[in-house]
Amino acid sequence: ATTLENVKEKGHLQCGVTSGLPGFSQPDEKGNWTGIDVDTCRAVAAAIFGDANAVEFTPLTAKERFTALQSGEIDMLSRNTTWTLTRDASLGLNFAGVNYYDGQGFLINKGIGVDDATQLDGATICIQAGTTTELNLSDYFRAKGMEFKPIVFDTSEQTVQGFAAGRCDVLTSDRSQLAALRSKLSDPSSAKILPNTISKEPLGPVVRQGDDQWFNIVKWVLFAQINAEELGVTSANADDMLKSDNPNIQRLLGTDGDMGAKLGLPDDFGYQAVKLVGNYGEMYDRNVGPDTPLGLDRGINALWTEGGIMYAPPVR
Amino acid sequence: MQTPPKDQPGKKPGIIRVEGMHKWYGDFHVLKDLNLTVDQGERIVICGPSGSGKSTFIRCINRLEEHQQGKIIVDGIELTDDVRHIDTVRREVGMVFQHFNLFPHLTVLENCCLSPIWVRKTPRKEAEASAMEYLERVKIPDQANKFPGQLSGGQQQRVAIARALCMKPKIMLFDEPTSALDPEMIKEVLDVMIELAGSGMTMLCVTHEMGFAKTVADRVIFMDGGEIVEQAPPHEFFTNPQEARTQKFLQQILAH
Amino acid sequence: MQTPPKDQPGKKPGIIRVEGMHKWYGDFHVLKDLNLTVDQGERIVICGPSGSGKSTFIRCINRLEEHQQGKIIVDGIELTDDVRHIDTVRREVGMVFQHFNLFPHLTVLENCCLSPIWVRKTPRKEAEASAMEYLERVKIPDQANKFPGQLSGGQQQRVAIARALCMKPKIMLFDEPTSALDPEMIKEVLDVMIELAGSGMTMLCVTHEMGFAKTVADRVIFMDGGEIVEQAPPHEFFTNPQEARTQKFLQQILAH
Amino acid sequence: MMTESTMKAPKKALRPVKWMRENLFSGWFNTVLTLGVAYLLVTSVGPLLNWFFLDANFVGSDPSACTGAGACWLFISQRLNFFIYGFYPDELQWRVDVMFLLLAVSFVPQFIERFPGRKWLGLFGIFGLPIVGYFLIPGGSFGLEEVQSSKWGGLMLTLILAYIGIIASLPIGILLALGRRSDMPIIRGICVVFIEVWRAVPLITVLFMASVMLPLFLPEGVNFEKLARALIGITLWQSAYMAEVIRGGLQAIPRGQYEAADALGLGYWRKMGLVILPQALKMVIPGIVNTFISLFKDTTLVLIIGLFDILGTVQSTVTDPAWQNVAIEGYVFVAFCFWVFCFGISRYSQNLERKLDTGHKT
Amino acid sequence: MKKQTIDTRPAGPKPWYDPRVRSLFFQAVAIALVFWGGWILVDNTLSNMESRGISTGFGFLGETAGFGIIMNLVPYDATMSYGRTFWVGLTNTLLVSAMGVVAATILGFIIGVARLSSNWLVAKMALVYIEVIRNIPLLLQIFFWYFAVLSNLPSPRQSVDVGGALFLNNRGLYLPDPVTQEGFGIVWGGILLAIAAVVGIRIWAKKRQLATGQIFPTFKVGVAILVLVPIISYLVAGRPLEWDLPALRGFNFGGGITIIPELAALWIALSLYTASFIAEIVRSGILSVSKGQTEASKALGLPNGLTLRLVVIPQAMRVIIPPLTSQYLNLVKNSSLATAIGYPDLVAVFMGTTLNQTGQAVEVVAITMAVYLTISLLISLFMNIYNRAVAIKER
Ligand SMILES: Nc1ncnc2c1ncn2[C@@H]1O[C@H](COP(=O)(O)OP(=O)(O)OP(=O)(O)O)[C@@H](O)[C@H]1O
Ligand SMILES: Nc1ncnc2c1ncn2[C@@H]1O[C@H](COP(=O)(O)OP(=O)(O)OP(=O)(O)O)[C@@H](O)[C@H]1O
Ligand SMILES: NC(=O)CC[C@H](N)C(=O)O
Ligand SMILES: [Mg+2]
Ligand SMILES: [Mg+2]
Repeated sequence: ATTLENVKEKGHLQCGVTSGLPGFSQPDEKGNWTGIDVDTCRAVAAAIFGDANAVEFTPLTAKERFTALQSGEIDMLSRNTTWTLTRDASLGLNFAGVNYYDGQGFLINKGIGVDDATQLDGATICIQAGTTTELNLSDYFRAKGMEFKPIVFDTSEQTVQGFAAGRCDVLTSDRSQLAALRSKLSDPSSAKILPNTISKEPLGPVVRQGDDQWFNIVKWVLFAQINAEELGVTSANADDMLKSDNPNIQRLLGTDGDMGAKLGLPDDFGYQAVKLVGNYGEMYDRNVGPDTPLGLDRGINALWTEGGIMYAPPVR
Repeated sequence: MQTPPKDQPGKKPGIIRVEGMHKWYGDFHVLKDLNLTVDQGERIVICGPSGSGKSTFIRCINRLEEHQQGKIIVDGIELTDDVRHIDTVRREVGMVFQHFNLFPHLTVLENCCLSPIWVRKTPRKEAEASAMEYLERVKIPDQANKFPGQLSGGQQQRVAIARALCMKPKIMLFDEPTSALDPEMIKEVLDVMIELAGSGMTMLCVTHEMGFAKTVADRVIFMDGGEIVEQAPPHEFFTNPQEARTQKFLQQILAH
Repeated sequence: MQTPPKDQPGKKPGIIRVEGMHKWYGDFHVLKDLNLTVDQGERIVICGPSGSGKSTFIRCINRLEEHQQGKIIVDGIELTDDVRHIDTVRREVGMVFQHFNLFPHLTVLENCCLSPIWVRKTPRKEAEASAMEYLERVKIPDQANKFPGQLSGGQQQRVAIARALCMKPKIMLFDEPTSALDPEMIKEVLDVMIELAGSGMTMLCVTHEMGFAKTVADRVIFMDGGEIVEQAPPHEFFTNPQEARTQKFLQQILAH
Repeated sequence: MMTESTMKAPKKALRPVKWMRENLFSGWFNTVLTLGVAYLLVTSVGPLLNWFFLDANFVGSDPSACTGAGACWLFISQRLNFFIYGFYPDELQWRVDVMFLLLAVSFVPQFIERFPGRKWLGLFGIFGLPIVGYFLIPGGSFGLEEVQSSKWGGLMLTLILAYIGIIASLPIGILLALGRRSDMPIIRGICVVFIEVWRAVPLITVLFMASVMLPLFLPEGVNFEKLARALIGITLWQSAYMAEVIRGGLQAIPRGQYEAADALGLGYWRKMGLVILPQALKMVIPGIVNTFISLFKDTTLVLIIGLFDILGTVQSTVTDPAWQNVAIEGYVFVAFCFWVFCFGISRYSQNLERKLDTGHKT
Repeated sequence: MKKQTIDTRPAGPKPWYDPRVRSLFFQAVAIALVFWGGWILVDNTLSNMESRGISTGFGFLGETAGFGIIMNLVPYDATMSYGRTFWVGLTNTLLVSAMGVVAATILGFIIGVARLSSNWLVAKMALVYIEVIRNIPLLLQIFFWYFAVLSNLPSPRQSVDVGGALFLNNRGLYLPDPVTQEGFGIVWGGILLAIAAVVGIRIWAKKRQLATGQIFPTFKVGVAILVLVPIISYLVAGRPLEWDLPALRGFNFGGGITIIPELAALWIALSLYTASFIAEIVRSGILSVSKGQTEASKALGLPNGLTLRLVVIPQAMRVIIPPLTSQYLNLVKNSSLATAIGYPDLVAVFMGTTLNQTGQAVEVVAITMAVYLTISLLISLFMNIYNRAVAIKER
């Protein structure tokens, strides 16, 4: 059976997320998940079922995530996962797009008196197991002829704990996380983020290889959200927009054409995703934008029309 | 080597028939060409030196051991590999072991009721009533609710006898039932057995209690080296043994 | 606390002297005012009903149990808390237990050599030679290299005797050395003990083997309820006991 | 000769001095030991006491109330709800409370001698409780609102895992043990391999397989709850240990018992069920209970596969930046919870052992 | 009464009443079920892997790993292969297991004996230790030693400094590293000589004791030789040893030998936890030696020390060894909890990062399990050999 059939039969989408990373996927005290990665899953659920809550989250460590996806334990992985060639090609996975363009950075303890990554020779570095950051770090230090001691933890939670306990001088991860992780310190002012960015980290949802229909669904739900932002459709005005005579909007919201049917979805999948979850900009602002504790500017994640690189193929 | 013909009514001839029976343990030939016919109501005592195969023989009769050649027919049923036959035969044959082998986790009464309830499917009430009867017969009704561990050896062996009787078996096998007991307890148990013998039950008893043999046995069988060397009524057996081996054995035993 | 004057070469009077000795287990008064003097070479048999304190008494003599009141003087040394005295006394006193208490992880020979080598500091060669002598004396030299678990009960008890003898003790204590044995093995062990008795060793023996008592004992001591009720030479003891309790006990035993 | 009544044991004076001389200061070695240990105790007990109680903060409503140099127990009481129920919805927590209550009602009386109907409560605890729990906790039937297993957590999850694991591992262990003692070489072989393989691998590898790899081995579409899979992993793993414990008991039953049962005409299953197993199980109660206790402790490993048991919930909250350095308090709290249960169970087993002893040890 | 004629009875039972046939049948069914189940699993796995485009095979072991590992006993850097990460993980597992086994054994024996001490206070303390430690989950104890204790250690700049050679901080314990200089061969020679001498003395002393019964203080003399000879040869050779002292370089200590906190926490937790079980084993082992044995030994005049050494301990060991073995096995398996605190053991490195980077879960997990199975089987094998060697001989 195809993944879509399985999901429909189960009645919910099984989505792999982190075990707790503010802004991306984080449960609150009642176990309700929020975050941009979580919203990406919800949008897919909304598109399939017309219900943004028809989704269950499986918290995974970085180490476990690909195995869980490969085995079929989860239907899609939306866990700030970097798109790389190896992952795409030899792990039997397909990346369905990018929901956040990121890069790797360093969070340091101010006490060590360093203000550039090139001064980190000999540093002890806390890092999460099974990530691209682990690999980039090695590359970077080798290229610069420096040494480092990696302290490898299972979860980002633990890396902060190790950093806070003084086990390491530096914590390295995707830049987007550093701010969030810093906010978990009891004295955030004791740490600072170095200006260096040592890698490209395009993060996005992942599905299993071999089911193109499912691949397309996840991909186009995300594109639909990005297109919605570009077209000015938001969750607030989605109902009004149903009456829009812009053909792009009509196709997006399913009032014209059978775009959904081509994917195996209801034709209003775009409407449901935007109505129930929001367009990409809403998703961003709600979870990681300047008004959130993370306070991240759109930067390169702005639409291409606004000087960023967020660019989705047209719904046509 | 044939039983004297019996003609009284009620006595079924040949309730146990062993014909040309052999048994090996691996390469060791324990029982050699045994032939024996026991009539209903007969009381047989088996004796012989240690290792002569007495226990093995008696255990073959309710198939705790398997024989490899010859026939054993108990109450008309031949003992073969057929599980139904084995079960049927075991129901008719009670066994009393040298070391009692009571179930220590059950009370005396429960020990006695186990087989009636689970094998014979007697209602519990009935089974208990009948068990109490047998416990009275072995003179320990007052111990019914104790655990075996709380009884003396003699009492335990009497419970073992009652337990076997509760199955209402046609045949009772005793394997040295008194040899694990202190002298004073031996008497207790022998008394019960003598009484039982009086009631006309078919009994096969391995024992060296020659007094018992003289009192109750219809026949004494002497085994050595896995063979039946001699069988005779007790009077004859003790006063006028035919075989040299028997004579030697009797000398030892009686001198003791 | 002085050795009694020696006036007879060889025969030391009062090699064991027990004076007004009492012992309690918690509040339970096990031994009551015992008085006994044993001369060198004397052979004493202690008997009495179960629980009368025979074992406890004999164990006090090599201080496996502590007494709380009175004196015990062995070979001129009073048994007190002083460890040196205890060690010295134990070197002179051999003990044979009811349950043999052989060391299962050592061969028969090693069992016998343990004390000579480690306590008496005898060279191993010598110790082994002497152990073999004693093993011959108890008639099991051929078992020397077996482990205790591989021997029969009678053989084990004979090893236990040999082991005690290897210390070349002045005094031997036996605590019901035959009661854990089968009848045929009892004879083996008694034979060895009788032979030993003949060699003039001081012996204290708790036993109910009245035959043994009659044959070898110089004195029979009867204990009951923690007291020495009667002591007399065996002839007198068996034919003409003074106390009512002794008479009753003898009746029981002999009727058996 | 003295009469019995006049002689009393010489005063084994119960005076403390005497007791101390015998138990604490007998010989120079013991004296040194005593003094050393006493010194350690005195120097450590004071600060510990201070930290635990005297300088500790118990009341207040937010982290700022934790001022003292001692423990911040406030943290525990503030988060207690989370530690006990995990993400279970507030308004439905009564369902869990009912289960806690039933659990207590069926097992606490087991510690009280002569409590009427004790046995029945115990039986209910073993057979009835799981059934009640099966309907009550997840809901979804009888008009109860459904609560996904992903919302279960805390102490409640720990108890569910341990409880089901314990109840399931015993019968599986028994079957494996019987299989390993079977006359049939192939059955025996299968059981041996099964037992040895499970016993040889670390539990976390088993949990890893159960939690993320299992669907890979199963036909497409066959799938069940992550919680259930963790449970199956733990149960099978422990049942291998259980099997070995029970085998020990089976081996200790003398052959005569088997023969007597045969002679009474009981078949294989009755022989085992009525005669052999009751004795064997009784004999290995300590081993069984130890296996239970280790299973109970091992449930914490589900944390590694992302389930929030009590340790998981605490672990995830001790890093809360609002509370400074509450790691020790958190861990001490969890340690205390586990200790109470484990110690309780082991005490109970010792009790049981003493009571079940029908005096057949000869 | 049943009426039966024996002669017409068939010689053999119908097949389905013959226990032999039945047993064969059950076994055939069982094995068929197992094979069927196994085949289904394998088939599913293969087809699932195929349909999902997961690569298979062990070729990945040769590929470049590209990630760093903090602690390696075999040479390793990020340019080496995944195969090498396996060895790094395995050696780290073996290291912490070996350290744990040694420490837990020593501690366990001490506490087990303390539990039987005549000293009331000592016995009670041992009891408290056992009852507390073994009733608390190991994972919790590991967290405690790691997170709770680590956060209370000073930073490298404020290290606890013992004589400028030994430093303790939240990066670990730093010890001086001996670096041998030219001429150290002489010291090696001295050490070998000392060992040879001690062995020689032992043999000689034993012979002499056998021959004359005199007992030579082998232990004391041996220790003296082992200490003195190497020291003298060291001095004679002109002190050919230099210590590489740890020193603060940049923001970390460099030089010396480091025991990282992950290792320390894991080691401490494993040792303390296992020791509480070993203590109980030791206690019951000693208690299992019957009172009759001690009495017999005393009756032979052996003093307490010798009784313990010659009679009690040899017998107790037989009881102790089998459960002790399973504790060792448990310790090795429990060392896999390393992954919770980032100690790079086999599970953390190989079944963690390597698995994740290569995505070949089935192969990696299979290898990992095979390793643990092998360790288990090897230990059991040795224990069985030992057991057979010391088993009490019986009839
Ligand atoms: N399971 C067995 N395997 C091999 N040989 C056995 C087995 N059981 C018994 N034997 C041997 O078979 C012979 C007969 O044993 P059996 O127990 O029948 O003798 P017995 O006449 O009852 O002797 P006893 O008077 O000592 O009980 C003995 O030599 C014994 O060693
Ligand atoms: N350790 C002990 N604590 C308390 N009471 C004991 C202890 N050992 C023995 N007794 C009691 O002391 C009494 C004398 O015991 P002892 O073993 O000396 O008797 P005995 O004459 O050797 O009897 P038996 O013939 O049965 O061996 C008995 O009543 C026994 O119950
Ligand atoms: N730290 C993380 O959880 C993810 C890191 C990185 N983006 C990766 O995919 O490997
Ligand atoms: Mg026999
Ligand atoms: Mg006695």
